[in-house]
This record gives sequence, C-alpha cells and structure tokens, in this order.
Amino acid sequence: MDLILTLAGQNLLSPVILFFALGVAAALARSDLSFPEAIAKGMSLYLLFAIGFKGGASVASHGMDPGLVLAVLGGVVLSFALPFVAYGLLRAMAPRVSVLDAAAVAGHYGSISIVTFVALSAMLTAQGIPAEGYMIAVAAAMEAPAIVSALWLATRGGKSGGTGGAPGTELWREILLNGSIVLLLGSFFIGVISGERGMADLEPFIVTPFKGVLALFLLDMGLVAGRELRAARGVVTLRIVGFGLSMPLIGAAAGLGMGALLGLSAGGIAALTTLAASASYIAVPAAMRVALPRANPALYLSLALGITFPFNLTLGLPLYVALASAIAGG
Amino acid sequence: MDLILTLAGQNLLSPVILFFALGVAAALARSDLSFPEAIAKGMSLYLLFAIGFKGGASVASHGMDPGLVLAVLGGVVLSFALPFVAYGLLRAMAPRVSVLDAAAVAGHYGSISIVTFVALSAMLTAQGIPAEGYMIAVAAAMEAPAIVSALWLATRGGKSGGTGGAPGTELWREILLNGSIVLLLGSFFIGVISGERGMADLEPFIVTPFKGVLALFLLDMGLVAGRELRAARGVVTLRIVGFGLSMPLIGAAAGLGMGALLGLSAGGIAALTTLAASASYIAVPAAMRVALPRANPALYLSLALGITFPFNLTLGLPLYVALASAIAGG
Amino acid sequence: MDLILTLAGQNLLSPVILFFALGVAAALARSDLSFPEAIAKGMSLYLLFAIGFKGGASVASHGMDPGLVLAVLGGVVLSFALPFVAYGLLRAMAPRVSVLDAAAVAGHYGSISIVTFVALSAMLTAQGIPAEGYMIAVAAAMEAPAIVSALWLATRGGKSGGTGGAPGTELWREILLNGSIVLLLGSFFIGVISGERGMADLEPFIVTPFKGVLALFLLDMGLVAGRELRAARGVVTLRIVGFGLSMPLIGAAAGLGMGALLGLSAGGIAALTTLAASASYIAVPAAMRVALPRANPALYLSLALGITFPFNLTLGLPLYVALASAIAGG
Amino acid sequence: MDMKQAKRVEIIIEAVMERRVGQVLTEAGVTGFTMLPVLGGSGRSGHWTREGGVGRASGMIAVICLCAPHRLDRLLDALFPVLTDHIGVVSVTDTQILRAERF
Amino acid sequence: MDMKQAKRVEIIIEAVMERRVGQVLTEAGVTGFTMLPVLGGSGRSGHWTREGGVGRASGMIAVICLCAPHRLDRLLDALFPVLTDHIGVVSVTDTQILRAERF
Amino acid sequence: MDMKQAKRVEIIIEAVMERRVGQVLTEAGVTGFTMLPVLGGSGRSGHWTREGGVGRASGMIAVICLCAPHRLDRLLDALFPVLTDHIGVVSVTDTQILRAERF
Ligand SMILES: Nc1ncnc2c1ncn2[C@@H]1O[C@H](COP(=O)(O)O)[C@@H](O)[C@H]1O
Ligand SMILES: Nc1ncnc2c1ncn2[C@@H]1O[C@H](COP(=O)(O)O)[C@@H](O)[C@H]1O
Ligand SMILES: Nc1ncnc2c1ncn2[C@@H]1O[C@H](COP(=O)(O)O)[C@@H](O)[C@H]1O
Ligand code: NA
Ligand code: NA
Ligand code: NA
Repeated sequence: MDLILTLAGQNLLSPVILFFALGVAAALARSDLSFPEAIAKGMSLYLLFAIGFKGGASVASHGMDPGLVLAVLGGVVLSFALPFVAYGLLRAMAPRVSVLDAAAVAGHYGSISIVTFVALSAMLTAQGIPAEGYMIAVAAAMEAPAIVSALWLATRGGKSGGTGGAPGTELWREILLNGSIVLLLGSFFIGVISGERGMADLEPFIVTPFKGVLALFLLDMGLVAGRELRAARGVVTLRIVGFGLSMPLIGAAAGLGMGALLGLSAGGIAALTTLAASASYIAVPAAMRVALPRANPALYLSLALGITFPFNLTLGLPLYVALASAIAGG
Repeated sequence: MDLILTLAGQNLLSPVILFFALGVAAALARSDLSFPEAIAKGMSLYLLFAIGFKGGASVASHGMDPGLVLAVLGGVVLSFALPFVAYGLLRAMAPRVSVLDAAAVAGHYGSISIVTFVALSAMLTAQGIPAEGYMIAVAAAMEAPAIVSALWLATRGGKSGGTGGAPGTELWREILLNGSIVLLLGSFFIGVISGERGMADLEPFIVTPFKGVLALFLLDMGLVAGRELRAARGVVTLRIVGFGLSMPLIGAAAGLGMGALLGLSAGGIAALTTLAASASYIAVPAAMRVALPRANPALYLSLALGITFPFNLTLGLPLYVALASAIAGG
Repeated sequence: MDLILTLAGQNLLSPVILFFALGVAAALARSDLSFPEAIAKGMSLYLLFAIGFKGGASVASHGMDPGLVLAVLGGVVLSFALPFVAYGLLRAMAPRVSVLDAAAVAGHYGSISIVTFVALSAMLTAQGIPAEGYMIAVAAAMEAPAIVSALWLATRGGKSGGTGGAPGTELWREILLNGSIVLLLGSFFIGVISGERGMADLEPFIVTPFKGVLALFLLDMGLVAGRELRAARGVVTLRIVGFGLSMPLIGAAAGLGMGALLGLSAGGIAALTTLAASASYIAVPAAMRVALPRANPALYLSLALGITFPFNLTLGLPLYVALASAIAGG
Repeated sequence: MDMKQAKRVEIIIEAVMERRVGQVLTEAGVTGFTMLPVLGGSGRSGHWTREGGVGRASGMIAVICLCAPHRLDRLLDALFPVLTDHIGVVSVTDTQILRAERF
Repeated sequence: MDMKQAKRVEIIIEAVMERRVGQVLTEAGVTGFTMLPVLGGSGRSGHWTREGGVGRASGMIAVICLCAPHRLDRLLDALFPVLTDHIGVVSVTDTQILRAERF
Repeated sequence: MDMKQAKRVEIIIEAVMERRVGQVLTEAGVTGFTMLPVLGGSGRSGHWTREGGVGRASGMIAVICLCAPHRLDRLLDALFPVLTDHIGVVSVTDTQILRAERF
C-alpha cells in the first residue's frame, strides 16, 4: 500500500505526467497550442524505434529465453479473450450502446496502447525494476488478435459491420503489417541481432534523451486527449465513463494473473498487466474505420484516448507496478 | 568597453550566429534551402519547452524568490509603456507611416521575441553569468500587455482598426492562451514543481543538445529573416530602418533601468534588457492580423524580423550583457 | 581480403544497415510504415548540417591543407568525366535505352549521393580510420559538374532536351545554389571558422546522437528504395540492373586511382572512392526534371535509389574501405 | 446516381481567421466544411511561402464548403464581415453532389 | 487552346480509405487522380483537426479526379460501395481540360 | 452580393516547376495564385507518394488561379510551353468570385 502511494506520488509529480496534464488543460481551455501532425508522427516513430531496439538489445544480452514463446502466447490469449469481457461489461453497464459499437469498443480494450507501455518502461527504469526484454514482442503480438474477436462479436448475429461480411485478406495484410507493428518488431529483431555493439552505437540517440522526448510527446498526447474529452460531451454518459475506468482494472487483473502464471519477473508482470489494462488508440481505430464503418468512432476514441489512457498513465501505472512487485515478491 | 568587444567578437564567430548569417545569405541569394514548416514549428516548441523548464528548475533549486512578483510587474509595465515610446518615435522619424501602421508596429516593440531571449540565455551560460530563473515568467508576462497599448493607440482617435471597435473577449482569450505563452509558463511551472529530480530526467534532452538545436533553428530564422528583407524593398525606407535600429536601443535602456531598479543580478538585468529591446514576430503579428487587419503586415514583419531581430542577435546581445555587467557590478 | 570480409560482415550486421534492410522489406511487403515528408527532410537537413560542420571543424584543428584545392579539382574532374563513361557503358549494355535517357542516367552517376558518404563516414569513425576533413568540400564540389556533362550528352546531336536548347542561367543558379550544396558548404565553412570552440558547443547535438539519426534516416531511405524497386518492374531490365551494379565499381576504380594520385590518406581515398561510386538521387533528378523533362524519371530513380544506393551501402562501402586501406598502406 | 445541384464555396484566407471562418460557416447553417493547408502564394501584397515559418501570422488556409443553393446567400452574407479587410479570395462554383440528403 | 469538356470529381473521405479509393478509381478506368492533404473540418459528426494526431483513424484526404464525361457513370458506380457507411462528401463539377488527349 | 463571372484554373504539376509556373502566371498578368501541397497520386507514369521522400524530383503541387475571363487566353498561352513535356494536368472551371474588383 505504501509502495502504491509512493509510486503514485512520484508518478504524478514526474515531468512526463505533468506535461501530459498541461496538454489536457491547454486543450480544455481551448489554447491554440498544437503540434504539427508530422512532428507528432515523428516522435511516435522515434519511441517505437527506441523501445523496440532496447527490448531486442536486452534480449541479446540476457540470452534468448524460452519464456519468450510462452509470454507471446499468453499475450495473444489475453488479446483474444479480453474483448469478450469488455463487450459483456459494456453491454451490462450501458445497455443503450449498440451491439456494433460495443464490439468496436471491445476490440480496443483487447489490444494495447504502446505509449502506455513506453511510460511504464520509463517508470520501471526509474525504479530500477528490470523487465524481460521480450515484453516488446509480446506487445506487438497483442495488437491484432483483439480485432478478430471484435469482428466476430460484431458479425456473429448476422449483423454486417458495414462493408459487408468478413473483411478480405487485404484488410488482414494491412492490420498485420501496420507501421507500428513492423517498426516495433523490426527494431526488436535488429536489437537482438546487433546486440551490445549496436546498442553502443545507438545509445546516445535512443536511451539518453528518451525521457525528454517522451515528455514532449505526452504533452501532445495530452492535447489530443483533452480535445477528445471536449468532443466526448454528448457521446459519453456517466455509465460509459464508469466502463472506461473499470475495464482497465479488469484487464489489469487478467494481465497480473497471466504474468504470475507465466512466472515473469516483477517488471515483466507489470508490463503484461499494463498491456492488458491499456486500450489501443492507433491501430484498432484505423482497422475499425475500415471493417466496421458504422460503429461510432467518437465513442471508442473518447473512451480509449480521453478516459482510459489518462487513467492508466496517472493512477493505473503505479498501481500495476506495486501489485506486480507484491505478487512477484510473494 | 573591452568586454563589449570581446563579447561581440565571440558572439559573431559563434556557430549559432554564423548559421543565422548563412540563412540570411542563402535567402538573399535565392537558394532553395528551406525547412519544412513542421520542422520549424517543432524546433520552436522544443526551445520553448526547454527554456521554460530550465527556468522553473532553476527557481526550484534557488527557492521561490519574492523578487519574482516585482520582476513580473516591472516587465508588464515595460510592455505597456514601450509601445507609446515606439509609436512616438516612429511617427517622428517616418511621418508618412499611418497612425494605424505605427500603432501596429508599436505593439511589436512592447512585446518580446522569445528566440532573442533564448539566444541570450545561451550566451549567458557560455559566459558563466547566472540569471534569475524566473525571468522566463517575466518573458511570458511581457507578451500581451503591449497589444492592449497598440489597440488603444490605433483606436483612440475613433479610428476603427478594421473589424470594428474593441476586439471581443474571444480575441483576448486567444492572445492570453496562445500556444507559446501556455508552453512557456506551463514548462516553467512544471520545472518549479518537479525540480532537480525532474531536471535529471530531462537534462540529456533539454540541456545537452540545446545549442545545436538553437543553431539549426537560427539557420531557419536566418532564411525567414532574409526572405523578409528581400520582400522589404519598397516598404521599408531608410527612415524606417533607422527606427528598427534605434528602437531596440531605447527599449534596452528602459530595460536596463528597470532591471537596476528591481535590483536584479547582472544576468537578470541582461535578460530584462533583451526582452525590452526585442520585438515580437510570432504572437503580436497574429494578434494584429485579427484585431487591426488594415495595418500593413509587410511593415511590421520586415521591421521585427528583418531588421531588429538580426541587430539584436549580432550586436545587441553582447552590448546588453556588457552594460548589464557594468551596472550590476557598479 | 580478410579485411573485406570482416568489414562486410560487420557492416551487414550494423544497426544502420539492418534498419535500411527493414525499410526495404517493409516497402516490398506493402506495409503502411512511412515517415512524414517533413520528418524525412528534417533528418536530411540534420545530416548535412552535422557532416558539413564536422568536416570543417576537422580542417580547423588540422590546419588548412594545400591538398584541399587539389582534391576539389580532382573531384570536379571525376564528376565531369564519369558521365561519359556511364553513358557509354549504359548504351553498350542496354542499347534500347534512348540517348536522352542514357544522358540523364549518366548525370546521376557522375554526381554523388551524400547519404552514402555519410554512411561511409560513420563506418570510418567506427573503424578508427581518419579522413581529410575537407572531403566534405570535395563532395559539395562534385554535385554539379556531372549535370553539365549530361546536358552536353543529351543535346550534342541537336536533340533538344525538352524545354528547348541550353538551360538558362536561372537553372544554373538553382543548381549551384541548391539547398544541399549551400547547407553542406555553409556548415563546412562555419566549422572551419568556429573550430574547436564551436565543436564543443555543437558536439552533443551533431556527434553523439549522429549514428542513431542515421539509422532512423536509413530506415526511411529503405522504405523509399523499396518503393522504387517495386515501381521498377517494367522499366528496369536485367541489363539495366547489370549497369546499376557495375557502374559503381567503375566509378570506384576511378575514385581510387584519383585518390592515390592525390596522395590522400586511406580514409580520404575511401571517401573519394565512395563519392565516385555513388549516384545522386536528390539534386540531379530535380535538375533533370527541369532541364531534360522528356527523360524518364522512373529509369534514373530506380537505378540510383533502388539499385546502386543499396549496393553501395551494403557491399560497396566495405569493399571501398578495404581497397583504400590496401592502396594507402602499399 | 442520386445527384443534386449544389454550390462549392472555396475560401482562401489568412490562417489566423481559421476559427472565425469556421464559426461563421456553422452559424450560417451549413452542414460542414473542410480545411486544406496552403503552401504559399502570390497576390497584390506580394509573394509568401509557408516554409520555415513558425507563426500563423503569414500563413493561409483553403476552406471548401459544399452547400445547398438556397443556403448560399445566408452563407455569403455571414462571411462578408469576416472577409472585409482580410487577405483572401472567395469563389463559388456550381457543382453536383452525391448523397444530397446530407446537405 | 485545345480544350475539352470534362468532369472534376472531388472526394473528401477518411484517410483510412486512401488505398481503396485509389484502387476503385483505377479499376473504373480513370487515367489518374491526385490526393491532397486535409487539415481539419467539421460535419455532422463534429469538428476534427489533424494537428497532433499520430494515427490515421481520424484524418481525411481530398482526392481530385479529372475524367472524360463518358467515364463518370462507371466511376460513380464503382465509388458508391466504398462511400457507403464512410464519412465523406463527393462533388462533381463541369470543367474544361487542356491536353485532352490524356484523359 | 457583388459576384462576377471568372475562371478557376487548377494546375497540378511537378514541384520542380513551382518557381517557373509562378513566374509565368505573374507575367501573364494574373492578380494572384495559391499553391497547395499534394500528398500523392497516380497517372500514366504510375503511382507516387510524397511520404518519406526528401527531394523535390518526384513531388507535385497544385496551383489555383482565379482570373477574369478575358485574361484566360493569355494565361493559357503563357502556360503552355511550361507544361509541354512536363508531368501535370490543367483544368479550367467557370466560377463566380466575390470582391471582383480585385481580379
Ligand atoms: N487570383 C487569385 N487566385 C488565387 N489565389 C489568390 C488570387 N489572388 C490572391 N490569392 C491568394 O490570396 C493571397 C493574398 O492575396 P493579396 O491580398 O492579393 O495579396 C495570395 O498570397 C494568394 O494566396
Ligand atoms: N458540406 C460540406 N462541405 C465540405 N466538406 C464537408 C461537408 N460536410 C462534411 N464535410 C467533410 O466531411 C467530414 C465528415 O463529415 P460528416 O460525416 O458530416 O461529419 C467533415 O469533417 C468535413 O471535412
Ligand atoms: N485524370 C487526372 N486527374 C487528376 N490528377 C491527375 C490525373 N492524371 C494525372 N494526374 C496527376 O498528375 C500526375 C502525373 O500524371 P501522369 O503524367 O499521367 O503520370 C499524377 O500522379 C497525378 O497526381
Ligand atoms: Na488491453
Ligand atoms: Na520589447
Ligand atoms: Na558518382
């Protein structure tokens, strides 16, 4: 309990989170502070590049661990399964949300938010808690399975998702080869291959200034989340907010259990917990716009970006780290 | 006097200034060297982020100083007052400039150029002259008051500035919450809150590479200033150039006096002097386009960007530092 | 021979090359991984800025060498001469390529690829092989002469290149003052002027993170090269591929000979060899679109970007370094 | 195809006016509009480019608004005060729209 | 000047549909099209902006396609299924093109 | 509203020709023009995109020029030599302009 409070206090006063809060506040106050789209995309490419490579280099220096395959499998199972939980919970808490909208939302919660994962990594580094390097591969593996579940949920009653029936192989190619998965996994494998020598080359670019870039990026994410919050009025009821705050906790519980089952380290459990607790707001929304165009984007974007992301970033992460430490230590 | 010459020599041969000169030369020679708008904006966001945070962190480590409030007040007074001086001087030196144009120009000289301030900070750091961290708050506070004076000057004779009468509360909200003020003050307060621990997190991003980014940014500013200079032919007469070179000196004198009055350190006096001497080319031009659309933007942009900014950067800054050192030491 | 294999092995497993390969693979697999144009341009400005300044600073610390003028002259001769060789070779190997297209391609091979040069510099630094700092001036000097030769080749038979006859002085101004030449030479001279003191200012920005930026940039270049390769089907025959792989070797031989003749160091010879072996894909294509619009851009872009650039980056560079070391040592 | 006559209003105006133009269009009852970035241009007040600039003072944007013909007058009336004294051009073109029920 | 009657089809649609719209247009036999970036906009589903965003889920693009009049019906028929359920507007304007042999 | 008949000339052309097109338009006596960025496109010479590229060799831009009808012929005559051999399309649409005294 003490650890939770300490971590939460430190987290809330860390520049990274304060810049996020600044962004939210500026957007709510309708300041014209904004980042060009190209800069925002550039920073996100940098973060994927850096976090992927660091994970790979860490695997290279600790040796290829047989746990990798199991952890990836565990992550895939979570990603497939969590949408069903999310769907049931949302329909129960907010019965007015249509089947289609609930299925689309569910897909987001099964998948993951890589920025939340990056923020966790920064926190673990600051606390000196190591995590398995291959968790980055787990993150990449968890992006897509949830989309399958969401499409199944949306269409099982014969209700077409819009463009008619099952999405073609073209859509699957796009989802599996989407830029962030390719960059994350590609950097990971390059990290594995080039190992310590490669790390020495890239360290001054991807390790030293990392937290600064993250702070600047979270300022931008705060602006986007704040804008989403302002747009959410009218779409998001109190019940829906309730879902957006409770679903991450349920996902976290599942991640915690799975992490313990797999025998991961404290850092690894925290990572899996965070992945399970987080909701996608890049890959899944784009897939949903193509596959389920009739589902309301305002609903899933408000939930994932406006509610769950800020919650995880501020209160969720310290909680997950504390719980993971308790479980791994026990 | 010796100090002035040494500083001026060092300054003119520093990469930061040489890159600015390269930009001006390339633009005058009509090279197609150019920075994408997104990159230019990204660099300026970085500079605001870094300088704001550093100011705040320095306040945190020196303790909250009662001088802050007084210095902010002093800055606000200067920002309100200088436009009247600028207006009178411009009308006296170049009587053909209309009341409206003179009022618009005057607003720019009361407000501040944050890039000039950043360049001064780099110079002070290089010379090992410390300045009060809260000067960043003074800078933010000096952005807007000059706009009030300019609008008063433009409309007092019943001459409407264009969109008719006093600008609405909407305009004021925009001016006070403009992106650069929000980012500067926000980073400042985050620096104050997160203090040394936060500084340790961000230092490799905001301190170590700072001068390099500044050099690259000033290359871009040189390109913009050179373009402005080329466009200035036809708008800017010799008398107007005279105004653009003498007004910063008058502003500097006012800043110097105010700084001495407030009992600031040598670095702090140099900062206030620089703020008073510099002319806005981001916030005020945008406000003028909205509030005084009939005023000629070519005039105020040429003056602020094409004449006063290069003057301050090359000759002004060493002079202001030398004078401030003399006064504070005396 | 051993050195070649060692260097090639190290090179192919370096993160920089692996990221290039990742980019090529992602583009061939039609992933939507992509960099915003502004970010790509921003990174290339950074690389030019950094490599130019480093060259200049190195000249400053070693003293102005009379060899500079000779080396620049040698480079200019190569740039003028190589297009004739390339033209003859291409017409011989692929007779169906028109005079105009062959002339346009030839211009690219006489000129240089600055990114290949940057990759070489990184390799030399890693191997601890110093090179003359003024090679950067040689690189800049080699950009344009090849264009003259290409235009002469295209028009000597009275065949107009499109817009009719010789291009005007306006075109020459554009070519000689194109952004990359201005930035490269400008940074070089600023490096010479500001010397070690300037280097101390900029080092954390232009030296420490350099390799990381290069890796990220080469990922982008891989994406572009892969896209070019996909588009090349239908334009590029086997004979043309043969030209794209043999011409760099011929250029390299010429560069090697010239470097030995000039008495350059091993690093300097490797640099001149690389410049001669590389083909332009920024400055020359743009000039050709203006001066020889009827020449087929798909042909020269596929060759320079899709074939010769990857070849030089992966196999060419280690070969050139090994040969240069052998010659300089012999 | 179900196509209906409509007007395509294209407004090229200073970027600082972005918010105001949006408000005016919304108040004039149009169903939507789209804003495109502008790289540069030339006019009586000379040549300008967006490259390298950091402020909004000298940029422009292009606003496209498709509207039913009967809404045009109200739209132009509302737009006029915003345009007065501001740099910019407005053109109105006859066009046909798909899915006309949306306008 | 050799000018010929043609249609200017302007499609403002979600960025995620970029590839599909391109395929559809190509399959409908048009000789080409051009895609422009979009900064932001407003419609029945509210206001949106591209600034600061990193994903493609909420961005739009504008596609301009000039085509010979006789190709229009096939183009619109092919486009319709892509548009259904997707956010976007389409307008068709009469225009004249230079170098008509290319279309 | 004071509206007047005019022509909307839209030129989609290689980015390397930006300066020349501007010069030609200015020499042809138009009062102004506006340049928009282009993301990508497709034509007889295949598909291209601006993403990731650093050079100007393969990019395009769109130029919009509103002009009084009587200026059109001179404009097109001046434009023609620039277009010859260059990749690009030109369309001319009838339109109405506000504040016609400016054109
Ligand atoms: N005839 C025109 N056609 C298209 N755009 C124009 C025209 N005239 C002016 N513009 C645009 O409006 C801006 C300001 O025009 P002006 O107020 O004439 O300087 C120019 O920079 C162009 O972007
Ligand atoms: N009448 C219109 N004119 C121009 N663009 C529109 C119009 N209506 C909608 N749009 C564009 O289409 C997007 C989605 O519209 P909607 O589906 O109505 O929310 C808007 O954000 C605009 O970019
Ligand atoms: N019919 C068309 N409509 C709109 N844009 C076109 C059209 N044809 C060509 N373009 C544009 O012009 C570029 C070059 O066309 P092309 O010369 O046919 O390869 C294409 O990439 C498109 O951007
Ligand atoms: Na999840
Ligand atoms: Na001032
Ligand atoms: Na070469």
